Amino acid sequence: MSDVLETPASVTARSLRRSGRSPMPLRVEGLTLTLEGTLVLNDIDLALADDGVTAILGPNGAGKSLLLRCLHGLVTPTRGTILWHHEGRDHAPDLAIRKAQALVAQKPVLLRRSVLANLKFVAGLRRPRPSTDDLMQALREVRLEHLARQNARTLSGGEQQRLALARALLHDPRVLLLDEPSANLDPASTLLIETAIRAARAAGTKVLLITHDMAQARRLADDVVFLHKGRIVEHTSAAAFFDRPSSAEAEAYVKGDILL
Amino acid sequence: MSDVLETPASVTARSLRRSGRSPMPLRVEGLTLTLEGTLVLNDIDLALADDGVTAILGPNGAGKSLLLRCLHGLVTPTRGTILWHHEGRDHAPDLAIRKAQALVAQKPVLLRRSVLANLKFVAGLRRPRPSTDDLMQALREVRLEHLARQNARTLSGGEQQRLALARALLHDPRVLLLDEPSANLDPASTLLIETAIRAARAAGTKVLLITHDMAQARRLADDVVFLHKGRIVEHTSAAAFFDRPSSAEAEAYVKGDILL
Amino acid sequence: ADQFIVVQSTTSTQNSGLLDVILPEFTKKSGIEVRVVAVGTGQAIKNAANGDGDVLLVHAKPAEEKFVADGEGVKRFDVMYNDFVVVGPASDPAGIKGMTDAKAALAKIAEAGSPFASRGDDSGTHKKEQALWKLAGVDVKAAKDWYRETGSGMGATLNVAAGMDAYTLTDRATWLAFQNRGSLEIVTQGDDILFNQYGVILVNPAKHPNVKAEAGQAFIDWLIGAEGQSAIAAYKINGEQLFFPNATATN
Amino acid sequence: MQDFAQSFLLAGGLILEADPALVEIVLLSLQVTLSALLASALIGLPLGALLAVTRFPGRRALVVLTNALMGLPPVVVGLLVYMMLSNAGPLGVLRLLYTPTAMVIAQTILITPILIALTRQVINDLDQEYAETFRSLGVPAPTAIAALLWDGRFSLVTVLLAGFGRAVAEVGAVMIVGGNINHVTRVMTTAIALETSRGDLALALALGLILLTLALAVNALTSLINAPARMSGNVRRA
Amino acid sequence: MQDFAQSFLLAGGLILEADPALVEIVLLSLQVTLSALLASALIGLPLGALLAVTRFPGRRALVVLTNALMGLPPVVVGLLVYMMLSNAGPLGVLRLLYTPTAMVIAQTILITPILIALTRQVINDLDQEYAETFRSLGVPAPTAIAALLWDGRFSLVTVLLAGFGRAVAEVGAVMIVGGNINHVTRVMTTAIALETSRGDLALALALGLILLTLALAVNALTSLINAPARMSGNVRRA
Ligand SMILES: Nc1ncnc2c1ncn2[C@@H]1O[C@H](COP(=O)(O)OP(=O)(O)OP(=O)(O)O)[C@@H](O)[C@H]1O
Ligand SMILES: Nc1ncnc2c1ncn2[C@@H]1O[C@H](COP(=O)(O)OP(=O)(O)OP(=O)(O)O)[C@@H](O)[C@H]1O
Ligand SMILES: [Mg+2]
Ligand SMILES: [Mg+2]
Repeated sequence: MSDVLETPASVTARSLRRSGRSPMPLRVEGLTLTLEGTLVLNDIDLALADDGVTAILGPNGAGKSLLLRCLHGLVTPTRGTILWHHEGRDHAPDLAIRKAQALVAQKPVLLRRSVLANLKFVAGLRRPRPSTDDLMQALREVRLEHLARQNARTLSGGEQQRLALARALLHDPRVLLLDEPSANLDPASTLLIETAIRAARAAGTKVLLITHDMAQARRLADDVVFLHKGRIVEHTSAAAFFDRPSSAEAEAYVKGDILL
Repeated sequence: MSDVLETPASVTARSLRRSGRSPMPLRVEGLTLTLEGTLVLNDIDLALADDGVTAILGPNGAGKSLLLRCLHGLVTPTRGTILWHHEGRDHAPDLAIRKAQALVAQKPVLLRRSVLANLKFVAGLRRPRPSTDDLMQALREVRLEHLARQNARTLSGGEQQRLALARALLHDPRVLLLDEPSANLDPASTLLIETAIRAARAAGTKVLLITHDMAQARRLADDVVFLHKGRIVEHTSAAAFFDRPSSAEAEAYVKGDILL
Repeated sequence: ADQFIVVQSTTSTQNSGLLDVILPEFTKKSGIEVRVVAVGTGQAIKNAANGDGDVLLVHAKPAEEKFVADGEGVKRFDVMYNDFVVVGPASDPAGIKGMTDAKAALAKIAEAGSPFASRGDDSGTHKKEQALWKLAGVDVKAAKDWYRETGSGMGATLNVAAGMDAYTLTDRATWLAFQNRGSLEIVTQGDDILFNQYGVILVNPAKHPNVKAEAGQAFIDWLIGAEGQSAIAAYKINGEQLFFPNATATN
Repeated sequence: MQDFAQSFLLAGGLILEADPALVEIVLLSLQVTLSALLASALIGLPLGALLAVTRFPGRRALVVLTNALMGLPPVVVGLLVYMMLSNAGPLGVLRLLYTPTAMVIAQTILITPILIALTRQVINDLDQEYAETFRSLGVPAPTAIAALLWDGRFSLVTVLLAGFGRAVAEVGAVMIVGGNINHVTRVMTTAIALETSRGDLALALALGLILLTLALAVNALTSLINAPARMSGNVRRA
Repeated sequence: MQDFAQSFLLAGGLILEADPALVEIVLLSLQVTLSALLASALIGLPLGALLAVTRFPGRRALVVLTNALMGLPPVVVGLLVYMMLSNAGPLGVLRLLYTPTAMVIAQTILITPILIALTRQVINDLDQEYAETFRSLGVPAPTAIAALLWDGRFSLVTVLLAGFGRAVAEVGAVMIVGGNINHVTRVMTTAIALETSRGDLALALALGLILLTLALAVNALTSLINAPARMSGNVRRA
């Protein structure tokens, strides 16, 4: 009874519709974040092109998630500037920026409602408002249509992660921020997500991807930002990073050695 | 500044101390679970030896986590029997069983306290009560000693998962139930966990491991339970499973095809 | 004070401010502190009958006599009197201003259907009011909207009367001390029938062994004695005397 | 002790014979309290959620203020409303004093701070979970508030019941603005106060028991309505 | 309107001159209410948490009952306590009637159901998160309750403040069992009731304002003590 079904062609199609939108490159200078006396992000400088997939790699606790949340405007840095170019001018990560982006958090929070109601809630924020048919289509794309009426809080780990992805894609984002999006996914769903990422990239969506799956990073990334203890140790092309990392830390990390 | 440090030798040592404890094999018959009208576990029969690593594999939503929670006594099945042999007699998964086991859940819940206080809380449940030194040692084993005083809720995803593991090991369990324990871990921490699992196994601890990482399952498992749509499709030795799975579902899953 | 007694009394004695003034004099002389619990007449008598007080000071003679007859109290003494007055809005819709015949005044109120606030709480004042209606030949049970039972104390009822421009019957002491008069003023007074007698009773120690008979009796003796009586007479608001001592047993 | 037994018998008797005077009073109590609760809920739930969700200078002070206003004495509320509604007051022309409407107004003022403060706490706890997601999605404050109130509705029931309890048990305010006028503004609590001052403690207590029975009925009803919904909306897995 | 202005002036004046009679009344109010709150907290917090955590037959009924008891009328509580403590009552020998202790007892009875019901709700929400972990770890109920109360302490502050508010504003119960005896059992609310019945509404309102100021001070103090702790114990990241 196994079956290979629907590569998410419609995800691709939707993403392609979006080409021609204004570019949204990023410039970060001196970004520093101190939480309760701990320096968790340390003088980060970073410039990202407005397309392609940037992988953010680094050991647990390196500061990847916090960096992503800073960039998205969820956490206010202690010092430094974050500037997204958007619709002709530079923005700090404000409401306009957040609305042009979509984040799939490391631990996605779903509303205490049905799966479909979770999407309906997000749909209500968009103009034009997607129809219920659109939402069911979005669920089909992440293979959750059979669970539409189930309470989202009772979904399995992988199902929750897929719902969070569907929610993010519904936002039709200019920049997609993915924090370990396939951590709880089975191999097939992982493929599905990777296909969706490729489709988004092809449609000109910028993707920032945090992952611990080196093979995945190799498959998807155009460039790699390697973070360690709150610092950017390396920022190079993916090819360069995986073939001959210039820092000892990155080399050890890729090999699976413990970094302290 | 990279460094390879301490393979968790002490984890091993502690586990070894435990040999000679009474065996704890499992027998499950006709286990069925219906939640809100949905049949999520369907007539499961299962017998597990009292040692070795059993990998529970299957696509998202197959019922792996719910099965584990049933076995541990967190969810009461609609029908069927679960019997752990323990200290000379058969037990349903009652308090005595839970106390002889330790679960690392898919989304571990940590108390709203410091990292150390989280361990202290669990230590308070044990006789003899582990000293603070013991707890710091446990933290060192999962490389969290530098975060001992931090609020556990502010830990990074991987750090939280490691703390949950330390908490489980502190319980000195006879059976270790691990639900995707390395989902958010960096490669080094994944190695660390795998070493800990091997050490536990060597010391005679039974390990039930849910994972989507096929390579990891291959490295660790003695036998594999393959779950699909709430049914056990296959239960064989790991070697047999990965080389020539007997069911089409398992074959497709291992290949990364979408299962419906 | 090293010793104290509890006096169960009604709100009129407290609201008028009388007790605040005269009690310290007694305490200074005797060393006995007087703790006053000021509640509705019915409640005061009930509390005393439970033995939760040493002395009862109220103004409902029949109920007081029954209290003694039931063996709850030792003996009743007259202490003082004041009088009831009918107060009403300055506009005087019933046209009774200046009347001295209370029952005729009430009859006119009923005839005009002017709002009247009744305490409706079986207090001494309420009982007096009921008696007056009866004399006036008015059946308030059958009355329409104009007759409002507030079911509360004198002060609260005066607040209601002030709030809705109603007539009401009040004791003069409470009225003189009352500040939220609105447009109310005295419209009828001076009828002998409006006489309001206060009595004092020692709660029966034979029945309630905890009663501080000696101290309680000392207070009663003081109150109906020369000092107490003159203290009562001396209490004035705006130059007007509120209570008129009339104890007979001046021993 | 004898009094207690007597009160229970009295209460039972009164309930059984469904004394029309008593029924009138019970119905007015319910009507006034439920009206006040409705008005308070319409004001307090959104405001409480707003306080939980938004951050602005002076918010902390407002939180302290609403918490403190939970200690608003009924008599003071009664006086305030009395002064507003009395003929001499600014709203005297409305002629609302000594009407059930005045009682509703007083109770609304009394319990609104309670609803605000408790709602703020409940919604704050839920918002800890939702806030970042809402921020990421760019959810406007009104939408966020509506979503939080909806998703927190099972916890908010207890908040509403606390408000109901305070209002239905309250006597100081309704006594002053209602006047405890027989057949017009006499409710359970003012009737109890009246019987107490009459010294008829047994009857007062019996009325109190009936009032409690009433509160019990309302609570049981709420619990019944709530139960099936809560079950299917259960947040915890399995 | 003039009345309001007058009341504010009066209140200001009374506070400024720190009238010793007033200070005595204020201190007694605080002492009685805080004692009652302490007693209620010792009873109500564990019981509320117990109701939240345990499952047993009749639990639902108990929850409905405590919710309903939030509507316990103060006058009824006063009467009950009066009947117990009266010389004619079973505890008359203790001679507690018309003492501050009696007032503490009455207020404790009054607010304990409120603390139980609200604590149950708060702890229930937290327990949704912790329950399964505790079950897995084999945490015994008392330990679980202690942990939940501790980890929920910031939310429970609002519950305690609700209890404080109810107690400090309450007049019906303390009036009956305290007797509003000058220098002995006169508290803010009974003083307000007295001035109201004297028709001195401005003074009554002024006392009410002072009572509110008192509640405000207690709340602000709580908030100050709470603030640094809450910050470092913040559950939300960043
Ligand atoms: N409030 C806080 N106070 C102190 N330290 C904090 C706080 N919040 C986060 N940190 C620390 O900041 C570091 C970076 O956290 P972050 O979540 O960004 O890590 P990460 O790189 O995403 O790790 P992972 O791969 O495990 O998800 C961690 O070590 C974490 O413990
Ligand atoms: N209360 C519920 N009502 C209906 N269905 C439920 C309920 N709880 C769980 N399920 C469903 O049961 C199925 C099994 O869930 P479970 O968490 O065991 O999956 P899993 O195999 O662990 O998946 P994953 O790999 O994603 O963690 C899922 O499809 C889930 O949606
Ligand atoms: Mg992270
Ligand atoms: Mg799972």
